[in-house]
Amino acid sequence: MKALELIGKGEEMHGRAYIKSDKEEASSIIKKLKENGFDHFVMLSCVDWIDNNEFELVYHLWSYEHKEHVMVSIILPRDNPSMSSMHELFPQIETYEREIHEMYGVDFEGNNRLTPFMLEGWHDMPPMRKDFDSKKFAEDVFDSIPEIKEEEDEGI
Amino acid sequence: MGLFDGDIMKYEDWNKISRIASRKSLWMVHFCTGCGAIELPPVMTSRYDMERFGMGPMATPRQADVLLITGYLTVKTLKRVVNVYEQMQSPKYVISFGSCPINGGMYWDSYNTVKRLDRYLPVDVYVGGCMPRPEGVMNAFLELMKLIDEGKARGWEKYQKYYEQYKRNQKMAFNFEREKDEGA
Amino acid sequence: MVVEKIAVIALYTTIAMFVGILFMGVGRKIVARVHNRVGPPVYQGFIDIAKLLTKKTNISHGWIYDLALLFSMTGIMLTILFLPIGGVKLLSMEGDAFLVLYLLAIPALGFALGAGASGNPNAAIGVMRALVMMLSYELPFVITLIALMIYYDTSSIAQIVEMQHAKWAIMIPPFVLAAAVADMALQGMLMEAPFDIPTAPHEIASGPMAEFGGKHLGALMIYKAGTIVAYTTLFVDLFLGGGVVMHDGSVLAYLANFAVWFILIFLVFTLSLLINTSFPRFRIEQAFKFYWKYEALLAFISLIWVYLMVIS
Amino acid sequence: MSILKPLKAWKHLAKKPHTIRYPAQEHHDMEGKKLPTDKLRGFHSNDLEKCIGCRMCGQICMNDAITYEEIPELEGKKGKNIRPVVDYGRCCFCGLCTDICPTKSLHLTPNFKLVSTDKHDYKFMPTQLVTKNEDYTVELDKVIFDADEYKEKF
Repeated sequence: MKALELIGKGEEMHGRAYIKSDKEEASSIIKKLKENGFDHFVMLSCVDWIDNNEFELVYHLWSYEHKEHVMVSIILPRDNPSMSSMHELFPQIETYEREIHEMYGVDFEGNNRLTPFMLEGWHDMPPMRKDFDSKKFAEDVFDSIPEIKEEEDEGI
Repeated sequence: MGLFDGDIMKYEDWNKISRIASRKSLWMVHFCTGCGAIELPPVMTSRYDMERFGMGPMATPRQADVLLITGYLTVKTLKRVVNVYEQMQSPKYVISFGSCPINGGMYWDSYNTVKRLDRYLPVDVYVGGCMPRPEGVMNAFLELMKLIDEGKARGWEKYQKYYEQYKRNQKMAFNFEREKDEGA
Repeated sequence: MVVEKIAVIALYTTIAMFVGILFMGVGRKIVARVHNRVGPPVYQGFIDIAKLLTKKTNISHGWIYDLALLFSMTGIMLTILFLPIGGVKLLSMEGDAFLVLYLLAIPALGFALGAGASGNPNAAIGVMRALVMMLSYELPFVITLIALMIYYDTSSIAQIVEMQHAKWAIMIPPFVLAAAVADMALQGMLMEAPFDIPTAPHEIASGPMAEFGGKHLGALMIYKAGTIVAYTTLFVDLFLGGGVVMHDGSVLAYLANFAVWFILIFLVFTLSLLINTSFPRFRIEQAFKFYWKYEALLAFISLIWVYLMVIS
Repeated sequence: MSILKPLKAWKHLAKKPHTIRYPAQEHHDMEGKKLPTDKLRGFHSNDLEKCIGCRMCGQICMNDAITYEEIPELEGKKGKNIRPVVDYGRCCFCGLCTDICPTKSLHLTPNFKLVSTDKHDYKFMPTQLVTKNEDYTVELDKVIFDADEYKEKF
């Protein structure tokens, strides 16, 4: 595959190139991919591997030239995860970073727009982390809201 | 207000005219909150054609009589829904679609979905289903018309009467964690 | 005498509003049938207005907001009174064609005043578009009116109607062109597609009406009903002889003229609705261009044609 | 002329409307069958005699919609004397409970209309009084009713 030849490492996985990288190397890899035809940034996703105590950030890129999908994966520690922002390379990455910051608590250095995005008034743990107990939270918060107490109907 | 105090027409008769007119001319505000919005096109357009009953979509809440909660409601949407509901001019009615506003539906353990709509807004009619088919939606409209005719659709009066309780519940849902921290 | 006159005027305006509200329901039915639907009953307009006028709460945005509706309602009623309805002259006088042109602007301005006082940004956009639309359709309409005035050598609408007893204006070749132009102008006056951009509900939340609700919206719908009658009657008076078929002044002639007037305004309104159902919306600058480029050109051709007919 | 092509829409004026006048008229397909078909997943129906109270439906339900009610009158029959109660404020009509049901007593009927002003009406014990194919002809309240009502009948 073209991407694997370019970078010189990684493996093929279900017809896609899968490149493992680390924090420092990632931006140079993605920059090199972008310069060599992989200029469509598809999405940025995050996986919570709670047993290994780590997060995996996956950058998905697509090339219209080579018709090839490449995933660049970065492993971050689960405590105080941080990553450098890549909004200089792809401006649209900013929104994905905002979402992942809100849902997983990953900090992106250099992104100035890490403000609340979909959740409003949220003060708990980021909700997509696997140790967040959504059921218990829903029971605590929403079931504690009382019913409307109606007086005996006197025909309003 | 001598006109309606019994000089010319009894207040009850006036109310009755109001009810008959508003039953045959329910305008709904076109605010789609969840998946149920997709059941409305067949109801509005030529297949089931709710304009037969004088119903029609309205662009602004000021002109509308019915608020449709079409499916699940997140906390963020609830703020907007409350805004829209309070802008509507009474008499105003709320119809809730599907399982989610009754008891949470498939979002029963979600961190961001309000489970029971009737704790935040007075609901006049519920429709069952996930989602209800257009026939079910039509049944809900017909039921609401029947209730208005009988003078039983009084959600808006309930909202005025128990306003403090509704406001308290809404506030608790809007900034849940902050309230909890302050309370502790 | 004065009391009688006032009673007749009150009767006529009431009938005009009644006919307008009926037409709103009939119009919705026709639109529904073109959409392949059943549609509401024809008396739906009365139910809607009754519902709106019996709403329990009513939000006002100050006295300008309240009075502006009265302002536009007065404007539209005056317009109706200056137009011969079925050949009956109420307040007609010499030179009332110019007066009607001025009066036509009053309702739109009142509407703009009320919508502006509501303070909604969508309403402000809608008002701006409505005023631009008014400016656009007035030019071709005024040119056609001048053509009529030159041909009949009068500036009174009642006299134009009287001189059409022998032959309606639309049967004279240049006025076929002028009637087509005036019909498109009528489309703009009634705010029907393709010129419904001022009240586009999907773009600017029904524009100037965004903040109107309850009794105010009910009054606005009555005003809307009045505009339907006023503008279609203006068209009928100018081009279709005002619906006058019998001139002998008997009771039978009176009723027949009234019936023909009703049928003619219904036909004009139906044509406008059918155009409304089948064409998409112009953007405001496209509408402006349409009126000032193509319509104005056609109006000028008819004007020159008429002038050549008159001097030869 | 392309500008006159939209006028083709006027032909609908002469046609019969396409609308189903719903409360008076039912929806039929081209062959005259009633719609929706039998395969529609509507409210449950449960044969209380056949049901053995194994709690399988409640375990597989991902929405936590199925709870159980004890019916003492069923004591002595095969299995336990509990029967499922479905909360239609939770149910999403996925049909997992009917797939897992070992006796096939629980199944989904094509009944889907339930309109009420009381949210408590949406939690009830499905029972079976009619066979699946006849469900159409029967009103909804004849197919299902409250657990309390059921108890009184015994």
